[in-house]
Amino acid sequence: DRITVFAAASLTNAMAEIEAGFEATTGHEVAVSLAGSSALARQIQQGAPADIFISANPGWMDALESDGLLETGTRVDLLRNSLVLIAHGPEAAPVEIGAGLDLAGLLGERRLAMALVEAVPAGIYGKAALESLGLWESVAPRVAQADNVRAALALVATGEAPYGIVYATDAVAEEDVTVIGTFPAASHPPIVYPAADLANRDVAAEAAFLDYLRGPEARAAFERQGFIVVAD
Amino acid sequence: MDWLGPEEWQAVALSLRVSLWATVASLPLGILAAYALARWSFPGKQLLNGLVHLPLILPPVVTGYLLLLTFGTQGPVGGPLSELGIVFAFRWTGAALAAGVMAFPLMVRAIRLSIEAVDPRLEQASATLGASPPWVFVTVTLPLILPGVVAGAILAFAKAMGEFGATITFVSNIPGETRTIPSAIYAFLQVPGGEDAATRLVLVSVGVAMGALLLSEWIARRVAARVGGA
Amino acid sequence: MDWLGPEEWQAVALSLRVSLWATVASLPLGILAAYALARWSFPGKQLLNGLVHLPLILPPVVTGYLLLLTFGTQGPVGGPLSELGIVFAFRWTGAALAAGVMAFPLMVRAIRLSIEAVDPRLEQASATLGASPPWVFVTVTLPLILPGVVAGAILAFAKAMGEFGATITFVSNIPGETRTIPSAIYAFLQVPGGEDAATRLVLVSVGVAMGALLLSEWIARRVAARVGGA
Amino acid sequence: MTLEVRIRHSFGGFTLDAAFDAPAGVTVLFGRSGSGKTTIVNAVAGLLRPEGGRIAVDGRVLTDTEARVWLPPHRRRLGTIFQEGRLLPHLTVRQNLRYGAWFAPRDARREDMGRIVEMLGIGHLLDRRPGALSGGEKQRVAIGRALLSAPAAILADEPLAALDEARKAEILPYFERLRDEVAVPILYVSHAASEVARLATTVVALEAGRVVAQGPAAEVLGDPGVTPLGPREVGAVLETRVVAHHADGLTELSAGGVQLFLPRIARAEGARARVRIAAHEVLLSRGAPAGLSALNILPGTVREVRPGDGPGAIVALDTPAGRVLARVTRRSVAALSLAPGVPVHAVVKSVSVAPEDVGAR
Amino acid sequence: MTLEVRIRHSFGGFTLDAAFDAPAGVTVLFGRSGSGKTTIVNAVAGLLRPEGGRIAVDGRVLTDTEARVWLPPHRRRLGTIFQEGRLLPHLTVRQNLRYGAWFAPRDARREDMGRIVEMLGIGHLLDRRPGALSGGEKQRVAIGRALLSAPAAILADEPLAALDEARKAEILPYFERLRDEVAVPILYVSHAASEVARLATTVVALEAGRVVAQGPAAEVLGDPGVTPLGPREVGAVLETRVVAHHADGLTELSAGGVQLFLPRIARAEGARARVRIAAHEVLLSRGAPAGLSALNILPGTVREVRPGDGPGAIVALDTPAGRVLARVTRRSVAALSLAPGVPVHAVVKSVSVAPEDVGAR
Ligand SMILES: Nc1ncnc2c1ncn2[C@@H]1O[C@H](COP(=O)(O)OP(=O)(O)OP(=O)(O)O)[C@@H](O)[C@H]1O
Ligand SMILES: Nc1ncnc2c1ncn2[C@@H]1O[C@H](COP(=O)(O)OP(=O)(O)OP(=O)(O)O)[C@@H](O)[C@H]1O
Ligand SMILES: [Mg+2]
Ligand SMILES: [Mg+2]
Repeated sequence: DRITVFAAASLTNAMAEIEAGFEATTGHEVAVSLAGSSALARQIQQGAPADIFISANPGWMDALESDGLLETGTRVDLLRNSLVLIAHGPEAAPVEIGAGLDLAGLLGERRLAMALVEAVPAGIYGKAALESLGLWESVAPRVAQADNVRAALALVATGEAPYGIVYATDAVAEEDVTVIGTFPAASHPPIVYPAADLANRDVAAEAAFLDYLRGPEARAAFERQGFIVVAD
Repeated sequence: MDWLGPEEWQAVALSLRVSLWATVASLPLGILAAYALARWSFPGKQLLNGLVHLPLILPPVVTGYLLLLTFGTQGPVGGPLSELGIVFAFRWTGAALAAGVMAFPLMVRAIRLSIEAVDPRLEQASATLGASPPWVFVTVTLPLILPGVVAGAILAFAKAMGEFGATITFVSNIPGETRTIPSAIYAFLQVPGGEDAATRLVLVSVGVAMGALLLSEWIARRVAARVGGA
Repeated sequence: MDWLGPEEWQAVALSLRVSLWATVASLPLGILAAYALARWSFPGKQLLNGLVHLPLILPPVVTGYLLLLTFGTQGPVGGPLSELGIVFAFRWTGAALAAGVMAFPLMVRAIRLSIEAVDPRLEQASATLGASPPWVFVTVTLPLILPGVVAGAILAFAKAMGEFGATITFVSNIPGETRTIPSAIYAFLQVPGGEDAATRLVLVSVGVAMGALLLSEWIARRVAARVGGA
Repeated sequence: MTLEVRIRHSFGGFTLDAAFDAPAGVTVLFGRSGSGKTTIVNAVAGLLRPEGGRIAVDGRVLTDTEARVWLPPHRRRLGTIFQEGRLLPHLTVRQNLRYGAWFAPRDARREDMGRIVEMLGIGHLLDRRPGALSGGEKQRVAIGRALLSAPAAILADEPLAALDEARKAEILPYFERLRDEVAVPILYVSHAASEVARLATTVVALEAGRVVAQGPAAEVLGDPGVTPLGPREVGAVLETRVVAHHADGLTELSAGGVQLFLPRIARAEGARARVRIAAHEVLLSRGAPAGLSALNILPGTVREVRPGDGPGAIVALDTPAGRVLARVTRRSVAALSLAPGVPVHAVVKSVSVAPEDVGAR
Repeated sequence: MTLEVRIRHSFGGFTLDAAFDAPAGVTVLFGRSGSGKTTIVNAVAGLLRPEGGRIAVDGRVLTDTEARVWLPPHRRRLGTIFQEGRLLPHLTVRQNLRYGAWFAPRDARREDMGRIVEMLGIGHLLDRRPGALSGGEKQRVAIGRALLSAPAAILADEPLAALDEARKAEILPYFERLRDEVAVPILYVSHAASEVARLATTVVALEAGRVVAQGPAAEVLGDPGVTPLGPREVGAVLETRVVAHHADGLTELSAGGVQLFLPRIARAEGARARVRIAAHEVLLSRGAPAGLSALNILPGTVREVRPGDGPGAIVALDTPAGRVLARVTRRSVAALSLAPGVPVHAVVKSVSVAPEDVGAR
């Protein structure tokens, strides 16, 4: 069988490994379409021939679920991520992230790079975290919102913005930034990547793939990219 | 060459196919639209003009979304067409459609400017020699606007090679089917460490487009030399 | 009007400002580049030609990233400029730069086509009457290519109104500073149920661009009528 | 076959209101710069939709504003030669010449390309493009193109103005042949008196958009009161017959029994030839002159003396050869006591009958 | 001031290799269509870079391929009238006329716009654009534009070809005035004999890219062996003085003591006038003719008889008025036994000296 997986673009590397492993072990073919969760979800609403959807946030999965586009009972929370504060340069000093952090003071006239705070998951989570820590009011005017978390990272990496808020997974491989703190998990809603089987088709490979995602090979692949795999 | 993986080569081949088809298939329509806008007056002309420019004005995501709504299998156009076996959604044909739509305004403008520069007295002379309007077009107008047509086609091709927003929104990013070079670049840029692969693809893309550009310049020069003398 | 919130109005006003500046500021350079490509021959001409077309070929995100690397405050161009107080990063000027760069190939092509259509014998006649090359350009070439310049400007303006990828990558999305209509639309489309707000902005954007388009058509017709007779 | 033209049209300050018939043969339309000649040609060719009027060829209506008939240019089949050439720049000379033939009806009478190329002296240009031709070369190709398009009528807007005299003299006979061999009307715009005299079957004089004189060429040109091209260009036309070609290069003609000598003309013995004698080249003598280098002396009687505005007068004579006009000074009119009924001799140097002024008939 | 021209250039099959000097006054360049006239004008104007050669005005080098000198067109200040008008389509006629003045040096001698507009009869066109002009109107504006640009020399490429005779006759005097009043050389391309005779100070005849005859107009035109425009266009030029204007509209001239009558010419009594007498309009008579309408009879002696290729011959006479050429048939040469030394009378009708053939001097 051949199945099509719609996956959030932030999973690109992990999905490449998983795709190869799954094809080798099961003999099924997999095509992975990588794009923003919103684009993928809209395409599914418009009848895209996707079998599995892995979203970078629960919101779009909720929307599909309420449209009845999910195979009931197949939705799982697959991955978790954490939010970190990053600074430009390889050797920035760590800070204590909490209500007492003078983030506005650190920024001065400069900018804090985030993903879109109303629209893109990393931005929404980041705003929530800053709000819960009581920091949002003071830094809001200094926030530069990128269209996705990778663009926010690039702003810090180039030094255009001295600080930024990104996923822990994004910060790992970038030499020009340093993680100077991790936001407490309680400061924002849980960052969850849900996965589900879509209701349009029913082939054996779908279930096999969902199983494989939660298997040890996939776990290793996800962890190599810095994700936290949600235990059943 | 082994500095590009097989999936990447697939993206390159697909981009070429999509861009060529987008260009070639929209050319007749582009010439027609340009001619109509340059020479005819009819009710709704400004509407057509606006429609042609729409993809330029709208953010590509919006164009892609509108294409999805219209040409998707559930859409008012895509639905009936899919009954006839013509499917755009999530196929390379859809990528070509998106690229063609996005490139259309550029193509039409270039051709239209050329048409407006043709001396109508030459077309009149041809008519007095017995050429009916279609023949005048084929034997006089078209050869004289060839540089503009080539320019329009190359602009469209270059635009199609770089088109991303509308394509990924409309037909997603499926390897071998709709993952063009820009979509592949996008995916690489979304994860840590993807920059090298992205850079390689950018270079291929730029190389192809520059080759096409040089070719078009050469064609245009040949045509100009023919018209100019000797 | 109350169907758009204050933030949305802000985005509309900003988009207008950015697009107008992008168009107006790149026009002289666009005319120069078009003239050089159409009329001069110099070493590196095809390189310039390729460079001009680059923003068309590259995915906008890549262009935006390259702008960030070059014109960012840390960049090789942006750095020295920021010493002089000229800052693009996170400023509306940067949005205008991005839009201008993205629109540049369209503008140059349109103008270049017009220049190629000018009969050089008229320029020669003007030279024999004592006009030096700059004067020939101002008094003969420029008036004759006006329709092409108008077309190029309107294409650039429309493109600038719709430009998104390079802009947001380069100068991100800061309300009141760099949040143009397309950025706002993109943000609305990222969340479920944001379509209505996006639609309103799309309508505003289309309205503005169509107005500009009609205006340009009217100007071009006036110019054509003047050259044609009466 | 007749071309009927009735046109009303106005541009800003200029109003054209002209009606004339162009029968088979050449109708020469002349008038000063800006008098509306090109406007008429455009309207006939279908390139201008006149505000009012009717244009028909042999009953086939091309334009009729009242009946709302308007035939598009390509269905009119009028071979048009434009004042400014209008060659197709992307085609070679050969392709330009063949262009019209592509669209000609299968059964149309075709000219031989080789012959026309030779006549126009454009054989060495066939592979060039118009950009590499001189002004006169362009116009010659334009003439060839129209002739080769198997037209139902020919419209020629000052086709020879850009050509030198020698080339003109070579091309004029072809228009003559066209006039004589083919029954198509030719509407020919010109302001050269020699072309008018030589080609015109019918003459239409235009002034500021209005027809001021029209009629058969011999009639209009032989009337001393009509001086549409100015008094210098008046001249009568004699109908003659070729008698013999002499060894010294002269051709002997007979006009109503009177012997005339001309430099050799290319016409068979016995053929008819029309000879124009410009009034300003005729000398009058009371007695029969002797010892003069002029070979042609026509005895006659003064019919009319018409003084002009200046120092000149036009004297119309009746001679056995036909009506002859002479332009002399009023001083000579007095000196020779010229008045109706006075016998007089018209002296014409053979060579003063210009080669262009000899037409086949 | 002299314009020195030496050009070598070739296009595919055509090779131009011409050298001549154009002194102050009008140098008429003539030759058949395609002989290279426009190519020369373009090279002088700086619009064509010849492969080899040197062009200079009064010592100021415009082009010198050996010294690698090449002045761009706008620094040459040569008022150029093109064969095809080349009006700027986006400017009105008025703006086209003023165009050159914008760039003229402050101290340049300026023509009066009103006068030139009136002379060219384009007053009613000033607010139009070139698209709305007839062919001849365009050319008149182009002439005006060049004249108004305060040029250091004038290049005119068949400027009058598109004009009717009456208009030509109006404009020619202006070129004459230019020639006589201003010391700028005028290079004038033409194939009309009357223009050549009337305007030319110097004549340069071109054939297939090569100069076949050049020299002062009177000399070249009075030499029976040089027939650059064909034998029909031969004619001698006499230097005369205006004696009186008579009441009947005739002007009496004296040429070396011989009385000549012409229709009134616009020149003061006592002024000098150059009169061209076309050879084909001269009749020869052995005896002194009487009772003829011709007013001008010049006694003389045959100097030379030059038979042509055809039935004609050119007879050169020495008369007290100067050299006169007559074109007669060989039959007449025999009949009148014309040979060097034979006394003979040249008969010239006053009116046969065409108004264009009278030039101021
Ligand atoms: N498009 C136009 N708009 C306004 N006036 C025009 C237009 N075209 C021609 N005219 C005017 O109409 C008149 C007749 O023009 P037309 O071209 O018919 O003259 P013509 O007799 O052919 O002259 P020529 O011998 O100079 O070619 C002229 O006075 C000209 O200025
Ligand atoms: N660009 C060119 N390429 C090739 N041949 C050319 C080019 N321009 C002119 N010629 C040739 O050079 C010759 C001279 O042309 P030119 O225009 O100087 O002639 P001209 O004497 O002005 O003729 P006309 O009286 O017809 O205007 C012609 O035989 C023409 O065909
Ligand atoms: Mg005309
Ligand atoms: Mg020429």
